[in-house]
Amino acid sequence: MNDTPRVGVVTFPGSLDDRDALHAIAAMGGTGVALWHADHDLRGVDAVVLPGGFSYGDYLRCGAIAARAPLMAEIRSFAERGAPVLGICNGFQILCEAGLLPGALIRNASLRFVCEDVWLRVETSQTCVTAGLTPGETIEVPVKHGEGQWVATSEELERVEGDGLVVFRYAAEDGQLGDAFNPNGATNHIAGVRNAAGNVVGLMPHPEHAVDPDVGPTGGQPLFAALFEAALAGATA
Amino acid sequence: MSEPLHRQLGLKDDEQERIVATLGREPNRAELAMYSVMWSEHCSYKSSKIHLKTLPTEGPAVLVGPGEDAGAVDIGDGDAVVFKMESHSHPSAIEPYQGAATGVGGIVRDIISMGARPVALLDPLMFGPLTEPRNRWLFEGVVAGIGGYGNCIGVPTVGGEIRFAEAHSSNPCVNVMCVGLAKADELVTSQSLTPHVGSFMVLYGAATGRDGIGGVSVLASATLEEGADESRPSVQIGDPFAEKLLIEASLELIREGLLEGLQDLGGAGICCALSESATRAGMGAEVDLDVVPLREADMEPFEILTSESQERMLAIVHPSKLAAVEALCARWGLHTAVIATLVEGGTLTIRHAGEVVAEVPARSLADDGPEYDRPMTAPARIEDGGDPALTPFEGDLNDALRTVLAAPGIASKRWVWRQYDRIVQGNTVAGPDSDAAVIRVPGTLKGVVASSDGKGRYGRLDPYLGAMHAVAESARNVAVTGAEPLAITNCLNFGNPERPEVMWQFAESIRGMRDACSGLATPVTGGNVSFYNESGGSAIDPTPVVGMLGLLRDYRLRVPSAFPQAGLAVYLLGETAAELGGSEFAEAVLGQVSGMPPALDLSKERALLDLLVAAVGDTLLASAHDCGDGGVAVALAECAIGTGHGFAVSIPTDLPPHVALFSESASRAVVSVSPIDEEAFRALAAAYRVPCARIGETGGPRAVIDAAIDIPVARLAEIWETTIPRLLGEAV
Amino acid sequence: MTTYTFEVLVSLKPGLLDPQGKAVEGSLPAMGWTNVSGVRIGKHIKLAVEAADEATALAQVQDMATRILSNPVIEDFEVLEVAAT
Amino acid sequence: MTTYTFEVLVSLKPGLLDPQGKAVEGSLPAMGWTNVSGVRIGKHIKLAVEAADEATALAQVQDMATRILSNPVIEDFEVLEVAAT
Ligand SMILES: Nc1ncnc2c1ncn2[C@@H]1O[C@H](COP(=O)(O)OP(=O)(O)O)[C@@H](O)[C@H]1O
Ligand SMILES: [Mg+2]
Repeated sequence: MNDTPRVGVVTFPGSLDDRDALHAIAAMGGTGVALWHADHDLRGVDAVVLPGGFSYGDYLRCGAIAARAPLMAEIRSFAERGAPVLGICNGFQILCEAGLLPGALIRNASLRFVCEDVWLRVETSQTCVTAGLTPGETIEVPVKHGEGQWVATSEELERVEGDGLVVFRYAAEDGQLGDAFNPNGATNHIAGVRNAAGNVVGLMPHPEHAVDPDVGPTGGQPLFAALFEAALAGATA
Repeated sequence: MSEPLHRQLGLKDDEQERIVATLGREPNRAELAMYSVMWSEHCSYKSSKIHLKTLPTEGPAVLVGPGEDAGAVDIGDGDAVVFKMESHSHPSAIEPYQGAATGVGGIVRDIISMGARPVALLDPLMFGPLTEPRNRWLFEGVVAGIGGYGNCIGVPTVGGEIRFAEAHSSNPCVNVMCVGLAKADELVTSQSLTPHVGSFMVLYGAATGRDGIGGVSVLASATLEEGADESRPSVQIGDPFAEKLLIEASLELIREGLLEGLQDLGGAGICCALSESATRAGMGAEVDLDVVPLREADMEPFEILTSESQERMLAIVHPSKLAAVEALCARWGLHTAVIATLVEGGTLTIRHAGEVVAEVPARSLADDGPEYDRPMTAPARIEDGGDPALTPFEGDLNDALRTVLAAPGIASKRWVWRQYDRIVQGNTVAGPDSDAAVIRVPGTLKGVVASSDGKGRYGRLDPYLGAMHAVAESARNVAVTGAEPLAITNCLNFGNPERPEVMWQFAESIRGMRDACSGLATPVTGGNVSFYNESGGSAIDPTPVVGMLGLLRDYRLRVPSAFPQAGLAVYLLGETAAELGGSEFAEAVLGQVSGMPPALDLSKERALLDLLVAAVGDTLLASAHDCGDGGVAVALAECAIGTGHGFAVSIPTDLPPHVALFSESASRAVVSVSPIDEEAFRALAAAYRVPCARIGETGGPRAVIDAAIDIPVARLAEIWETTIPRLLGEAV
Repeated sequence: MTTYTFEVLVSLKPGLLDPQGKAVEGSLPAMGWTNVSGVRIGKHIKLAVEAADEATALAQVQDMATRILSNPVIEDFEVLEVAAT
Repeated sequence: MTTYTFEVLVSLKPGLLDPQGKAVEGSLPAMGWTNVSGVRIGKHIKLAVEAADEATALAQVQDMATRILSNPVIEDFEVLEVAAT
């Protein structure tokens, strides 16, 4: 009966890649559901995507104002129930600001916005988006952000690394790490992290812009496939 | 004794007399301010109108020509493309980040006000040499500002160009083009909607502050001089977040059928929007300035009327739809204010604090401004260096190629476009690393193709030819992707029109644009004139920038510009003559900007364009790249740099090698063809009567041209990629 | 009711690298200033609060600074009272 | 040589739109704070200068503030001396 997952995509004022995420979900065979920041209703979705963009202009700090939106209270309890939540770019920033993911994202080391395709090395398959991938494997996905440098205090960094919360690192195509492959100066080349349970994941790169070979790379496909699996598993559970 | 008020506001004595004649009395302060902004060069086009009228504006694809907020062309199936280009050069010279950012905001609102969703931005820019710290500051600030605004509103920046010339040190030029998509029957024009007497004019978006008060006259219509400090407080700060909300709310208002008219607020602010909207409706309006939301409480009527605060729109709304409009705007967090009611007759009656502060015919502001046929004089021909093709050249040709590739105008602009979100909206089939950008139309296989080009150096030597080349090159850039060029918009960047030489350059450029657009069947749907790019004693080269729009029936056919693999046949299309006048080689290697620009034969150009479109349609081409600045040597190098596939070619010619390599003869392209398609391609070229020479093959790690050039492609790539970062002092 | 004006200074926690500060510091020698160090760039937020008394106003600003004006994960803040009118 | 520590406060000129301040102010009511107004967000820059005396140090910071730390076209600044060590 319910074999296409219902995946919600939240629109905040200033969200930009919300439509793109809905398209990617549809292209991958899911059912996208538009969610509105000011509502208190997740419309019965099985998974939530917080899309990229510049919510509230990224004024003050990126993601700061959106993290306090009404719908975020619902998303918090949704996440606490173990349901899959994926934050992309601004969505990642929002999840960090909301305290659902460790660390924070600050200005790129270059101080410049950067838009380019990068390679990501998968660090764990214990998450709602990497279940189908093998650690060490690399995928190609674009980044586009001005504030994507992931940082944390040294204690927090130790915990994140120690507990295996890093999901993706910027890398060369063969998985090698190095500053040349790190577009924003992120600490330890961290591109994405998860919560302890692995059901909440955030990353700066844009998997929703990496599903259609006519307009970009395809490294985002396995992420959506895994997210759908997780969504269906939660829906039947 | 101080000057009379009208002169301080930039109005000439005869213009003042004209106002008195219109009103039948002396204008008051607010009225004088309104006329001064509406009759400024920037808003009234008083010096350029008489020439602009001669441009071809009609064609089978044109849905909306000049006169509306932006032009529109038909791309079939009920889809329309809306596009327009505008300058924001003077504000950018003072505060590059905000100047460029608000330039993006302004052109985007023009597109929205047509009812179209903005889908792409292009940014033709001109700066002084990057060896100067101030030019670097301007360059970095402008690029950051365009990215800062464009990225934040979710419109991809997919193309543009950057040229460098000394005169731009004190006069940087910032042009921005925006492309939008709409359903043809949903376009918002003065024809498509019918406002009613009694309908409201609703101002929505940002509050009004003292931004750019008199900006149109002070910033855009007077030459910048040292101590431009007085105009400084009027710099405007952009709020891209507010613009994003405006985009979404406006498109929803139109989709829901809630509007009887829509106009953006740009130069001359409320005054311009009110008078143009009322004039288009054929009505007048009762205006109440007391309800305009203000950022500063104590603003005077003239300030409220002429403020250029950004991120505002004016809608005409039937009273029965007002509540729905207010609710929709509130949902997007936007303020609304009913600032006027349409009335019969043509008078704008403006009240403030209970008193009438202005009472003028709307049309006299919007349409009946002055029009000048300014004197023109052809300058004495500058015979400085003669024809560079006659200058003996004994140097090493490998060195010459390296020098030309490292010229900042030729070198890679990756440093720039890496800072632009080129992929948001998910439809960017080809971005800035292509000769023209290709944006797919959602839900279809169609690709909208856009390129922007200006030819300052050619314009300096011959403004007529310079303008023609700008049109031809942009058409070629569109055609090499496989798209048919449809129509253009433009931004005309010139010096002070009150100088007869500048006016002559302008008229000649218009004549060139007219002839080229007629010859290539690409009518002009709109544009923008930027005069007074003249300070520090030097005027810029006459630089009409052309924004060409084309249509690719199936975006999947798009042909890349670089060689996709080894083992392909390389063809040079078109003829090469000894034409180095105004060329990159002559400037970069010989240090000469002299002679005449290359000739341009429009029938040959058109044959080439048609051949390219046909060949791509028949999937005969593996790659296609136009031969432009730097000639065939640079074109071949760029084809190789893009993918790393080298080539070995031999160019049959009677010309001296350096002329053959670097001549910028028009109407040429370099294409690669897979061996199985060669016969069919040659037959097609013959059918279109385009000279077609098989010059060699792709493959190997080196770029080899006869005995003249032999360099590893990796070395060429390094030179081409590192020039701009190096000039900016970055470790590379 | 009285209007209290405050300034809130927000800065990155000491251990964290400040990319803006670093860039500014790096650009100074080229302009002839070789004697500058420790450049850190934070935020300076001004705002006015209406409240019955100063203690209430201050408590609210502290609360706002913790909950939205700063991100305690990476930032510290300081609240200064400027005036009461 | 002595090290002088300064703070430079950079703010948008009074009449100019402050989009950041506006957005923050607009978000506060939804968080329950309806009594806040006049939010303006500027920069707070800390730095240390080595100089022979205080006047030299201060003059240099003023110069730096005009030429690189702020853009006088749209911003004002204020220099505060913090300490000499
Ligand atoms: N300011 C810019 N912004 C975005 N893209 C740019 C800019 N300048 C150049 N480009 C891109 O770089 C490519 C090469 O530019 P240019 O050498 O001017 O092309 P052409 O000579 O074919 O017109 C083009 O695709 C153009 O869109
Ligand atoms: Mg070029």
